[in-house]
Amino acid sequence: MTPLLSLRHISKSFPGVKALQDVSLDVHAGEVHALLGENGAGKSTLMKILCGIYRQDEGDIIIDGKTCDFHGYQDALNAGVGIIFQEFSLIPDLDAVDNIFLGRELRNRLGLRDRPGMIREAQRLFDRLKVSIPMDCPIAELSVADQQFIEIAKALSLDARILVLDEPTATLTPSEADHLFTIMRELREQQVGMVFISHHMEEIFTICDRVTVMRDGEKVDDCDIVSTTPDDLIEKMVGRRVENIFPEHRCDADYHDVVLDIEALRLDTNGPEHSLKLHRGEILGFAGLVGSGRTELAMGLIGATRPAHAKVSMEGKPVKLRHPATALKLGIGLLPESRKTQGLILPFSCRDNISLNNLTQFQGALPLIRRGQESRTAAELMASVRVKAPSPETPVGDLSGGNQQKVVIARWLGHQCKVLIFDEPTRGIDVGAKSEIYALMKELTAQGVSIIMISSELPEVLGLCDRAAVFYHGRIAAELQGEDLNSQSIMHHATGGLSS
Amino acid sequence: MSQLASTPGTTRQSLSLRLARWRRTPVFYPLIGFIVVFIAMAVINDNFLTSSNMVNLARQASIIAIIAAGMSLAILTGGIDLSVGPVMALSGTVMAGLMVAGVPPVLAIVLGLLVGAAFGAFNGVFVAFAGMPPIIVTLATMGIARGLGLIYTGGYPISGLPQEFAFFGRGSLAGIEMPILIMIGVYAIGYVLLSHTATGRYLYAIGGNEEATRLSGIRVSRYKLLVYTLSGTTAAIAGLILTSRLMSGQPNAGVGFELDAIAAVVLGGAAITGGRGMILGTLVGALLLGVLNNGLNLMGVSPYLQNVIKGLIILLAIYISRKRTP
Amino acid sequence: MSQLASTPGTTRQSLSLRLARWRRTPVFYPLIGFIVVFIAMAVINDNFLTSSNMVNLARQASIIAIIAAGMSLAILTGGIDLSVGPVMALSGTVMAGLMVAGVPPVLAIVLGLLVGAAFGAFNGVFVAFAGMPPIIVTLATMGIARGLGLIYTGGYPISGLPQEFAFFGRGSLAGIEMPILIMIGVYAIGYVLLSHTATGRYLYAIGGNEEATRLSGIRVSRYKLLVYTLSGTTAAIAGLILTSRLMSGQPNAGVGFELDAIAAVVLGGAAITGGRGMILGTLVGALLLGVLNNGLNLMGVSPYLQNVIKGLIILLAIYISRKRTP
Amino acid sequence: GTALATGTAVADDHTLTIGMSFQELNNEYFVTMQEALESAADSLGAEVITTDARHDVAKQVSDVEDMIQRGIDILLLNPADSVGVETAVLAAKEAGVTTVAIDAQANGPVDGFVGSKNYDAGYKACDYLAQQLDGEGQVALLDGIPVVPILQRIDGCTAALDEYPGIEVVDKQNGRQERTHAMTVTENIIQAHPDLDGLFSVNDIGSLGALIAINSSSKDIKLVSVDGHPEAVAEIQKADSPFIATSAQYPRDMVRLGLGLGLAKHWGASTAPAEIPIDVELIDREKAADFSW
Ligand SMILES: Nc1ncnc2c1ncn2[C@@H]1O[C@H](COP(=O)(O)OP(=O)(O)OP(=O)(O)O)[C@@H](O)[C@H]1O
Ligand SMILES: Nc1ncnc2c1ncn2[C@@H]1O[C@H](COP(=O)(O)OP(=O)(O)OP(=O)(O)O)[C@@H](O)[C@H]1O
Ligand SMILES: [Mg+2]
Ligand SMILES: [Mg+2]
Repeated sequence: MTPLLSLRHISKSFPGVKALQDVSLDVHAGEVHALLGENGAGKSTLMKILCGIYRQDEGDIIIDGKTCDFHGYQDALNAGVGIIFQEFSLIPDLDAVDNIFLGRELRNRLGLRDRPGMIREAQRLFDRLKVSIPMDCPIAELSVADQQFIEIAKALSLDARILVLDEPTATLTPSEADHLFTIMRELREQQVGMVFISHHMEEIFTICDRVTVMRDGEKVDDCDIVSTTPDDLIEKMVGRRVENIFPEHRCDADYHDVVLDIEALRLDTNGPEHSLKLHRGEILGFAGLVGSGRTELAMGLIGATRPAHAKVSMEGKPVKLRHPATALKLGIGLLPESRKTQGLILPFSCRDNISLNNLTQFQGALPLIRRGQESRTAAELMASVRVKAPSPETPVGDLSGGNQQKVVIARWLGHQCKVLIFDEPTRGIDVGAKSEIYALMKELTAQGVSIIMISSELPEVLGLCDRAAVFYHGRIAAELQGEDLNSQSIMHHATGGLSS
Repeated sequence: MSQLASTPGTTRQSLSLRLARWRRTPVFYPLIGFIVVFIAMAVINDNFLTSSNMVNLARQASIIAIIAAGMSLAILTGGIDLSVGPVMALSGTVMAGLMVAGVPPVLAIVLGLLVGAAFGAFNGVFVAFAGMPPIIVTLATMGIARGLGLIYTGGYPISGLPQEFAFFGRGSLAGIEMPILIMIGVYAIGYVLLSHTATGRYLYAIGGNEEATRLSGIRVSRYKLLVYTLSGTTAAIAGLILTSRLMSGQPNAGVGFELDAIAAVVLGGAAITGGRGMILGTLVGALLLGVLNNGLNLMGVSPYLQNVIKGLIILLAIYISRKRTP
Repeated sequence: MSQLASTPGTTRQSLSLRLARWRRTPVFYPLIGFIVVFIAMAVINDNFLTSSNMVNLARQASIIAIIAAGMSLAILTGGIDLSVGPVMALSGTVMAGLMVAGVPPVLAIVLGLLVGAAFGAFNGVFVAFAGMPPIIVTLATMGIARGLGLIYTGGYPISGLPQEFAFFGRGSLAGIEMPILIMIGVYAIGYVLLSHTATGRYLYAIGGNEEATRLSGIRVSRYKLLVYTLSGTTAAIAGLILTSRLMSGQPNAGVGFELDAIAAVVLGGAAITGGRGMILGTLVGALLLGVLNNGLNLMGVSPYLQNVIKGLIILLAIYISRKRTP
Repeated sequence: GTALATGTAVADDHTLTIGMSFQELNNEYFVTMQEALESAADSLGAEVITTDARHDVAKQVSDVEDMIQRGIDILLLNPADSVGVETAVLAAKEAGVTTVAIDAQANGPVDGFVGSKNYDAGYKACDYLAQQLDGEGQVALLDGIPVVPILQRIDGCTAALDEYPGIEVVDKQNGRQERTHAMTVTENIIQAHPDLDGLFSVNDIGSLGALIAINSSSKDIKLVSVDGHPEAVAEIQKADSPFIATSAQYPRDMVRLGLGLGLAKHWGASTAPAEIPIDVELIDREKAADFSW
């Protein structure tokens, strides 16, 4: 049986990087094919080539036995290829309907847009996905999960024969992900061939039929999913055995030493009042579903947004956190959840990104920056978090997602911070890098740093945190510790007591 | 949580809901601002609210309003067109020159409009296909268009136009003066284009996220080319009215009009960064500028002080309408 | 693969590597462009390469160059300052007015510079703290500054300045004319600020990603306020030179200077969207404009045609330097 | 308009309203006119409205329309462009406003025109320049905004210079009648023509800019122009100044005569002249001491 899609000996270089080298991949009709690899392994690049967004330097794309020559996404669409992008491809100011049908509007007899028709069609898609999303507000005002569903609905509406899903579950809760898998199974029945990219091993074993593993731009292996195990795949991916991605559990917390005491914090005048204590050397998890208000609290805490009322003390002294700069001065740092829009200065090199808020360290008697010292420090920090980059001068935009994340982490390591808030630090990050980041966090707590980790991944919260605050609808529904910190109780509180 | 939410409102809350939605459209604050200034002017000034002055006001606002309609498109896509003033002058002088050379008025007008469209397309090619920033492209072509107009006329205004040509600037149809009628026509077309066609959606999409729009399979460059062509065309239409009103082709006309047009668009609630705005807002913005000019003139405010007052009111208006976005 | 690369060049490849890096700096193409145009002018025109004309050229370019230095900062942070021309005029007339009223020249100059800085800060407050788009704020304040200058002088130029004041526009120090010396000083300070201080790095960062800069603990608003204050100050310095050269305060000076300054910045290789550019590039850009103006004048090219040629050369220059980014 | 104003007070309950639309108000020449108008109107007990078109004839048309809304009786129109302003003249006519063009003629049914003999102004200045150069040498012209009066000055100047075969016109550039620009352009003219002997500027503001360039070149270039601007007159008085003469106009008289003509027509005088040309006088170093607007 000829495969539906066959990528043959694809190679691709970017200036200074060989992103893909002689990669081949077959996808059959009615197959879900997992694409697995570390950050920067070249997965997204391969898929963008398939969709005509990049052009391969060498190799062929063969669909139904015919070699295709794509000069843009439109050509790929016409050949029946659709993609759910890793980075959203939605227009923030347009509403759901306009986004879904962008470029393929339904028209009425006058040739004008047939909005009622499109709303009907969109409603059908949402019903199929079992979601209800408002149709006429700009999607910028929707939650990230809703936006992800719109992205999925958009791809579904293409009626593609080959559907690429590039990390679609990174922003979904487990139950939302399950809806998506149901849809994928339906599509499988309809003989659609799918490529599924995810860093979640259990998802791959839930939904996929075959798997291709990539490493450093090359294909390492492909096999049927039934003939392999997660550990096996991880070894192929990382090139070594990863025994346990979480560091040995050891509590560095000193529960007699409260570093940050949030006595009362209200974000909106009418909103709920939060109170919370963070101890020295502790890792406090913020658990909850996407959109449950964890980021909002963190941003309010460091003064990135103006809270309506705040009574906070740091090491026993009352403090006013009006701006991230005050927070920085007091030794509180935030690693934001969206590295591209909130974390990185994309035109900057790795070095400039890392030293951004440390520059005063490199000043001498005159307020001039000592470049040499700056570069050395940046290089050391990059080495300590193992950023994969040709040099500290490499533009940060050229790195893969995981490495970009490490650059932002390195920025905060340059400070003697007492409190670090990590907002979804491992979103879209491969297993190897994840375990490195976890180890790093443990190292920090051993030095007496306190950490708040916002995470939507239960295993992460369970594996790393000493204590967890569970959020539901903008409130802290529970604080769990010790025995109580288990997946049942977290899910119980995170869903407002519905799932007990 | 998303599963639980909203089934769009058909219930009794719909009125307050509709009001809330209306408040969130980009024209809400501009319209309020316009009404406030309008009433203020009417109260201060006896001569303001006469029907002849209303016609006068609309006629005066029409040229900037028409230019601003094209400017809206450019700004909506995240661009800008600084060349509108000189393009207006160039098209106008070409029309005048052709007529004086004996070309029949209708043909001369068509050719003049084509010159504007072609110049706009020239801008568009650089913006869309060479990927150069619109502000720079049109800054450069601004000088080019002005130079061409001056070379074409030798620097002197072209006069001696056929009497029937006065119709477009001084005539009226169905009791409405032509400049006002043309302005209404331009805005009607703009409204349908932006709100009821796929093309209009694409323009919003390009301004909102150009890369994502491209990834949706839309040929962004073509639409950008269209936008600048249309902006050149509206500038030429303004040139038609101006030339007909003045009954002479003025190569030096339109200095600073780009700034007035930008002000109209932004006063109309559009985001200067693109992706957000309504064409009717621009009309409101242009009329607001018109009311200010006319009202301050009627009040006999010194021309020097007028600059200051206009600037402060624009600042205030934008400040208020900004507040809403958190 | 990437781990294996580079321990920054101390080896023999370092020359070609340094060349490659040099090619990637924002000033590379502007400099090439400048040299090409310069040589062309020298070949075409006998009177161009005389030492007196070189001084002449630098002196003529100095005013736009100084304004463009401030504009660079605004553009670097992703903003723009359209009010520079009127602010220059306002500061200049204030200096002149104070001197005529008997204030000692040095004090009058300081006060005039303060007026420029204060007006810049006024822009900055709206941009930084009210979060309004700079293009709109400075569009509005442009009218305000112009109006204030005209009101202050009543429309008359202010003449009768003390003779020693002529030093700043007509005098020279160590054999270099003051306008040129002041220009060099402004650029030296600008260079150190942008390339060797933390503040400079923050300005680039703000242009690159404002939100990320803010979240990493930098007081973005303060630096924006600083930027517009400095832009107002450089405009005032330009006003000092102009007033001293003309020995009179001209309320109407500087019309269209904002466009020349923007052109200089962009010709100098800065990205109009912010985050990328070098102050020395701006100097090259301003001198390129100066060479064009001066050279075309010397060639006796008609002023109308000069507009066109200048526009085309700007287009071409930007087009070439654009190509590089893929 | 039937209301009659007496010399001292207001007839009926209607105040006589005079509107004057200037092409610009950033030039002392026009500001002087404005002052003269205001003091004349004061003595009549009339109200004055002035507007500034900033050289934009479209704005001027709007300005006039707004004045008509305010019910002016007499319009003194200083056109930014003679042809383009016709719409405004027509509108004024329709509203029954008496219109007098000042300084430059306006197309359309104006009731009168008062202006300098601009051809003579150019002629006299350049004739004097040629004499001072002993009929020999290179001369450059500093042009201005292309409107009729400026055009006439250039014509007059060229005609005068043509009478001297030894004089060569080597360059003509546009100084836009504005100090900064005129200065820069003159600097470049001097670079391009190192042997330049004389310069004619179409107005005094431009020549004040040119003067800076001439002084700093330390070349012997003689400068003449048109207007009689106080700064120019002061400059001419200086010994050894390159600025040797200007053809003076009389802005105060121009507006006084214009207003007088307007009032006469407004009151119904049918024999009032349609045009009042005003002589210009060449002000050289000797006459400068006693001259002012
Ligand atoms: N536009 C680009 N310019 C330069 N280099 C690029 C570009 N896009 C990707 N790369 C490089 O190509 C390599 C592969 O990147 P790619 O995005 O395909 O990784 P990925 O496997 O999808 O990683 P992740 O799991 O983080 O999404 C990386 O080294 C990346 O730095
Ligand atoms: N721009 C916006 N407009 C309207 N509502 C928003 C906006 N951004 C967030 N929200 C809402 O605010 C609430 C809290 O969002 P927040 O981002 O703090 O959640 P979170 O728990 O951090 O989730 P995530 O996992 O997405 O980071 C959610 O209900 C979300 O839908
Ligand atoms: Mg990827
Ligand atoms: Mg969050």
